[in-house]
Amino acid sequence: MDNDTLSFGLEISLIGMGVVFVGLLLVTGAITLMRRLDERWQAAERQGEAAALTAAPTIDSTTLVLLASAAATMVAGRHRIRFVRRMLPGEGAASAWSVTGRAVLQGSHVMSQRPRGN
Amino acid sequence: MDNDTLSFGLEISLIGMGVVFVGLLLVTGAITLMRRLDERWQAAERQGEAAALTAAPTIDSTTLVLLASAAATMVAGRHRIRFVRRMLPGEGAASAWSVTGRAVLQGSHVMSQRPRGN
Amino acid sequence: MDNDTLSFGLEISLIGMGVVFVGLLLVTGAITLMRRLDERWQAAERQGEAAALTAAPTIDSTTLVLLASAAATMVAGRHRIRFVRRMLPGEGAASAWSVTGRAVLQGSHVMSQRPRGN
Amino acid sequence: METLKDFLAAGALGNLSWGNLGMIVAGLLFLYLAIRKDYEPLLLVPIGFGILIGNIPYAAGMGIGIYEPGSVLGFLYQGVTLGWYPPLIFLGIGAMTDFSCMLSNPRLILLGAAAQIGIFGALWGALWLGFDTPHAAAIGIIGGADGPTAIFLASKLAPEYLGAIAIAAYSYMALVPVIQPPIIRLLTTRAERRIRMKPNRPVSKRMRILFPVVAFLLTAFIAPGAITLLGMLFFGNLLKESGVTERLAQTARNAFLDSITILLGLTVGASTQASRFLTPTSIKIFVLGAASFAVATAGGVLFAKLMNVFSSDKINPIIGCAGVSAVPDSARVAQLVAAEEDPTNFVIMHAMAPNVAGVIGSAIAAGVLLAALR
Amino acid sequence: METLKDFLAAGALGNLSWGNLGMIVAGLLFLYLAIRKDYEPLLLVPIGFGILIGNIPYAAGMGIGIYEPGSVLGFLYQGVTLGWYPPLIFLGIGAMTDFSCMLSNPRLILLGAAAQIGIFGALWGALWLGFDTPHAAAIGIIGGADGPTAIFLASKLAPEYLGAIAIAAYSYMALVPVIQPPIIRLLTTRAERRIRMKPNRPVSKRMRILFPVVAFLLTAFIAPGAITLLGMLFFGNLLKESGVTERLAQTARNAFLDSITILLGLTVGASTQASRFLTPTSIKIFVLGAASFAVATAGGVLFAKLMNVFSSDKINPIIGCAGVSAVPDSARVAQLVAAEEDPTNFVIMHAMAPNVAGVIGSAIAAGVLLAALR
Amino acid sequence: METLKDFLAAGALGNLSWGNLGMIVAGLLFLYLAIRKDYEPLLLVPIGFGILIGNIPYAAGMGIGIYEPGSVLGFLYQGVTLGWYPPLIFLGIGAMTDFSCMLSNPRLILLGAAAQIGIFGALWGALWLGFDTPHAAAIGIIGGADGPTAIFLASKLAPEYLGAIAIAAYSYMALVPVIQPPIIRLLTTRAERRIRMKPNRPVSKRMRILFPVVAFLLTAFIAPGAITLLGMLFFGNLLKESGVTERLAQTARNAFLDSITILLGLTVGASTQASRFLTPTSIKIFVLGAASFAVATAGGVLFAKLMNVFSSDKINPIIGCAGVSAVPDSARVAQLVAAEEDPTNFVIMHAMAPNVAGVIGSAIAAGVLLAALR
Ligand code: NA
Ligand code: NA
Ligand code: NA
Repeated sequence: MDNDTLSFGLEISLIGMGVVFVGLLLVTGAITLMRRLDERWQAAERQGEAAALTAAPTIDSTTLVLLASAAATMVAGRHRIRFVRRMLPGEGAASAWSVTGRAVLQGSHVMSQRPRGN
Repeated sequence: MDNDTLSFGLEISLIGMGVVFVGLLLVTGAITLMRRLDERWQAAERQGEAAALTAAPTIDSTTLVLLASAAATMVAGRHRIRFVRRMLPGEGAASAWSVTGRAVLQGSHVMSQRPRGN
Repeated sequence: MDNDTLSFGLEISLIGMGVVFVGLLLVTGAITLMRRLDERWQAAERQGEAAALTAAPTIDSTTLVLLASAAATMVAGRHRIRFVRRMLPGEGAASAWSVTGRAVLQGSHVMSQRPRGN
Repeated sequence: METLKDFLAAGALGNLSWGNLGMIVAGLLFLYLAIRKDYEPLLLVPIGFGILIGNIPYAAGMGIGIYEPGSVLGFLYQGVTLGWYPPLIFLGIGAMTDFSCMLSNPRLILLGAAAQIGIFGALWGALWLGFDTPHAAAIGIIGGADGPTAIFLASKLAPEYLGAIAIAAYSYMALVPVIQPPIIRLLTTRAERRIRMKPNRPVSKRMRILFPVVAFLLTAFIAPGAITLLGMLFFGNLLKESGVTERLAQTARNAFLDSITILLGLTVGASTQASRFLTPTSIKIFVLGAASFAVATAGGVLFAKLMNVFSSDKINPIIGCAGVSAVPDSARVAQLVAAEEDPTNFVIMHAMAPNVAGVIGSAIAAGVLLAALR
Repeated sequence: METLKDFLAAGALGNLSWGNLGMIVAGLLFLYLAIRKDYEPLLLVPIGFGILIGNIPYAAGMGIGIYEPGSVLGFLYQGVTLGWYPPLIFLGIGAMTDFSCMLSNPRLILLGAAAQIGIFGALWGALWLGFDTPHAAAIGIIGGADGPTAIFLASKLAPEYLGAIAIAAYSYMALVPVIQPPIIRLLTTRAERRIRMKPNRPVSKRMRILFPVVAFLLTAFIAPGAITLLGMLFFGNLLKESGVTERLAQTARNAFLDSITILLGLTVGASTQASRFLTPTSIKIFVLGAASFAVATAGGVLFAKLMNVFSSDKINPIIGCAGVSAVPDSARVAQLVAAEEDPTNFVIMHAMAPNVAGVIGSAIAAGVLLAALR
Repeated sequence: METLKDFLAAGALGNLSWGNLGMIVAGLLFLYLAIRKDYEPLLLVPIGFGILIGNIPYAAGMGIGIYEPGSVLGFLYQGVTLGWYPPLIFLGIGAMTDFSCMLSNPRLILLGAAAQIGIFGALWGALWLGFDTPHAAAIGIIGGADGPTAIFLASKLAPEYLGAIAIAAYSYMALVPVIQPPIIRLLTTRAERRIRMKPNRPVSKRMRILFPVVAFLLTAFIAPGAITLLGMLFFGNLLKESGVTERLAQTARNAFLDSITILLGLTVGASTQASRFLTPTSIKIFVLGAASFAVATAGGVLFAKLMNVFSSDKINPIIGCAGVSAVPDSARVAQLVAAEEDPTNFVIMHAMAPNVAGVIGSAIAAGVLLAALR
């Protein structure tokens, strides 16, 4: 086994370890920097949270609209809301399509409250 | 850019919109027709439902058989049923193979009630 | 349709059924043998179980360590444990990576009990 | 106007055939049986809708059809033609099946062996009808009453008949409640059908873990041609029973199995284009398939009676019918027929043993045929 | 030292270009819009991160890049280039969508037809800008506001513009809340926007089961080119509604749909390498795409007003905007615009009808273009 | 009789070899370690059973074997040979991993860098044993203690040794509880092992969202060869942390990850056919692999001691062993060794930082080797 190979191996080892360290040092530095910025942001956040606690909506707008519309239809049709279905986690994720699913799903529940065939 | 292309574009646009409208009109018509038929069927259904409420089985035949067989084995072996496991939704779906799973699963529960090694 | 084909068909049928029977007979034999051995093992087991009932840990070591470490951190930081999250079955399976997930997840819960930004 | 003409020529009306209409009706029938009659819906709904998709007439060259190069359906159909859907389905099935019925009553396994006579009966019949040997073997495997096994073997030995063989296998599996009872009644006396069997013995966790490993080694050594199917079946079962890989078993029997089932059913259905499917050969295949189910049922039942000659601990011959597999329908058939004679006699737990043994038996038979004819 | 030089030459710094930097900024913008503004996150997060992956500069020949033979990204990208991701996504979408809004108010379906004018408007514009016909058709389909349909058609008619077309389609779908309201207000009077519509009628389970089968047969017969997309959409919906295949529908709309969405979004994003993506053509495509969305919205709204001329039971023309699909965002836009005028007026349930009808309409249009130009 | 002879000749008995028997015993050992000893069961059960499947003897030509064209196993094995299973596994791992341990204590990341010395130590040893450079690099990566990274690099640089490299990597990952403790004790004083570290600081949601994006850009710019692995890892993590794509993350870390894990483990196991696997080279590879784990462990521990020289805030050098990754086993080893000295000292949360950093470090190293040698 000749020396060139080994020296090449040495060279690539040095480069390799060098790049690994440089790369992870950059990550370390970036994290440290981000933490600094984050401290400030968090201050702002804490105040925001205080406000949020009073203001923040607990369900997304679509659902809200739907429940409202459901309620409205109820009233229009003089019916009571039998139940409001909780979202399953799977569905709960803000998937455009699952929202559809939910939208129309809930809609149809609303509808199905009305006496059949009228 | 020559006229042929544009006229071809016009032609394909007309055909395209035409087909889209024809297709969706057919769907609209079909739905309207289906609604008509459905009205009648529903009448029949409503009576059926009334009957069903009293008659309808709440678990599928296999499960029924299995519970019965479980019970039978219990009696035969003079044991009490410790629990009857509810189907999980995943398993609950009428999959041929999951039914197997359930069948034998429940069976083995029954068996495992019997004192070991006899 | 010539005789060779049919005789070949007969031959392959005999071989086929033969192999199927030999194969499943071997399985039958193996099971019967295993049952024998199992009887003995079970005897040993039953005693083991008795012991186990008193000794057996109900959560895996990592989780234990983590809860302890959580607790430790609590004490260190003079905080109370607000909750200990139950593993979900999916995560619960002893997946190396899900254990990580759990490990660090719980760790971060522990951390997030500490007042922000200190 | 040219364009409009071309478009209409490319359209359904320009390519309509009676065959397509017939197949569409067949597809609707499948959907009806699945949804209203609850015949194997997880298989018949995808297959039925696939038949509709495959028989909408159109002009070739759009890259739509399942047999057109570069089409999406053709791409998904490769799982069938290259034969890798079936083993993946067996993986999920293994992760779902509890073999303890077999473990607690091993001698019943032999009923699952006897029922494989249906395979070779149909094979012989096919030779007699003039099919060449590989094709005859692929047709015979319909008698195994296992969709995946049938598709796997057909994809290797008779690709040109794959559609007919798969549809026949799945159709008759859905129809076991119709096919088997008369045969059972014909071959058994009332007294035999009233035989009560001892309840099953318990099975330890250790046995359940050892079984898939031991059974795989034994069967694969005997019939290496079955390595792919049996390997996946027993691997899936080990994932289920090992107790340390539950999350893998969960995925294998749910998301994984369902995804493959959807794609396999849909593409098998779509492969039944009238022009290729409606042939005299297909009719022969369906006739042979029906015969193979009948022979298999008879084989299982008669072998049970034979075993009773030599054993004092009697077997209720009804459960022999479960040896054809078609899991779990044929085991349910056994229970229903038994209940007719004595509503308090529960044979389904015993019937599950030949039922799952029949799956292994068919896979072994497929391995032998593959080894001998490939 | 040679090695070090080579390594640096192979590295990012050795291959950096302003284009890459620009695209990386664009990718970060996508992520910002998705995560902070919640614009279609399930699409924009994968696409945005994919843009980052696709624009890290490197020396060719390492088998890394999505366009390099044998690369992993290239392998995953085949689902896009061969066009089989989109139909599989439609399968999941079908298993997720409830069509009863359409069934309870069928005439609203026509709004979904009218909005397809955006497709052909953009097609014509593209011809006018000098694109040849197949490319123009692929660009026009952006107006369908359906990512999968756009990718499917582009992969067949204009593979070289696939990236730009897909990114344009998804970007504008995310931007409907910005694009549509002004157009709606421009084309409708305050009185029209305050129109209240009758609540929907109930829909029986039977109707829901029959619909996907009937609708598939009708639309596929009219436009066989749409068989692949519509077949998967309605098949998925039948799995959902049949009541006997719930476990398949579950998998189709969850694990199955999510997996394909991840891979499609990531690879579409990664296909936007600056060197290929930042061209004058891409800019033209984005301009035409914006126009097509505007035309489509106008088409839906104006057709609603037209229908009101002939019908006593008035339609609130706002919901015409939902005909472009971009489900369900455009339906939500309709609701929000309506609520501005009258907070107690809930049109979203009505808007869902043209919304889902628009998906079918775009697929039909794609089928026509495929049949005429392939 | 001919047929019978042929059949037996095609069978296991006709092709039995001591090598196969030896490998079967090895496979059973893997299953025992996984099921009874709970050593990485999610990897060793599929690999162990795969070894059984791959070593059932049979006659070639049946299209069964993983190396036979057109076989199902060969088809599934492409995910390994083309190297696309590993990145998909990294996607799921990213969606499962919480990096906040690293974020709350960034300097510990360097321990994950130091441990990569094991890779280059083994590389050098391999060159010294006469392997050519690409092969030596592929063998060295075993020291990364990351199955997917090892398979990915080996598939590009040393396909012929892929099986041995993968099996070695996974075996030693399962054996870290055996390999590491003595080395740790050898290199640390009792006092050092009793060092207590400050509890971690909290990490905000924003940091968790920014991290995958920033870390990907930095590392990918430095080592573009790692784009595929790091891109998938950080993309998966963004899906998890973004808060708006939870359903995608759910699928990625469950059904998606499990499915790929099953197929990768099974096919890697099946690729160990005795005739190809039992060679002197494989033995060399296993020896070098063991050495690389030892060197990597030592590297991590010694670097921690080095850092203590320059920092007043002391690190418990035990956690250096976690830098080899093998997540999370080596972090658990650190905890156990620490608990021996002081049962009330909990270092596992700190050990997780170098543990996950080691994954990134190995991917970077793989990227460098790929760029330099491909
Ligand atoms: Na069978
Ligand atoms: Na549309
Ligand atoms: Na590592």
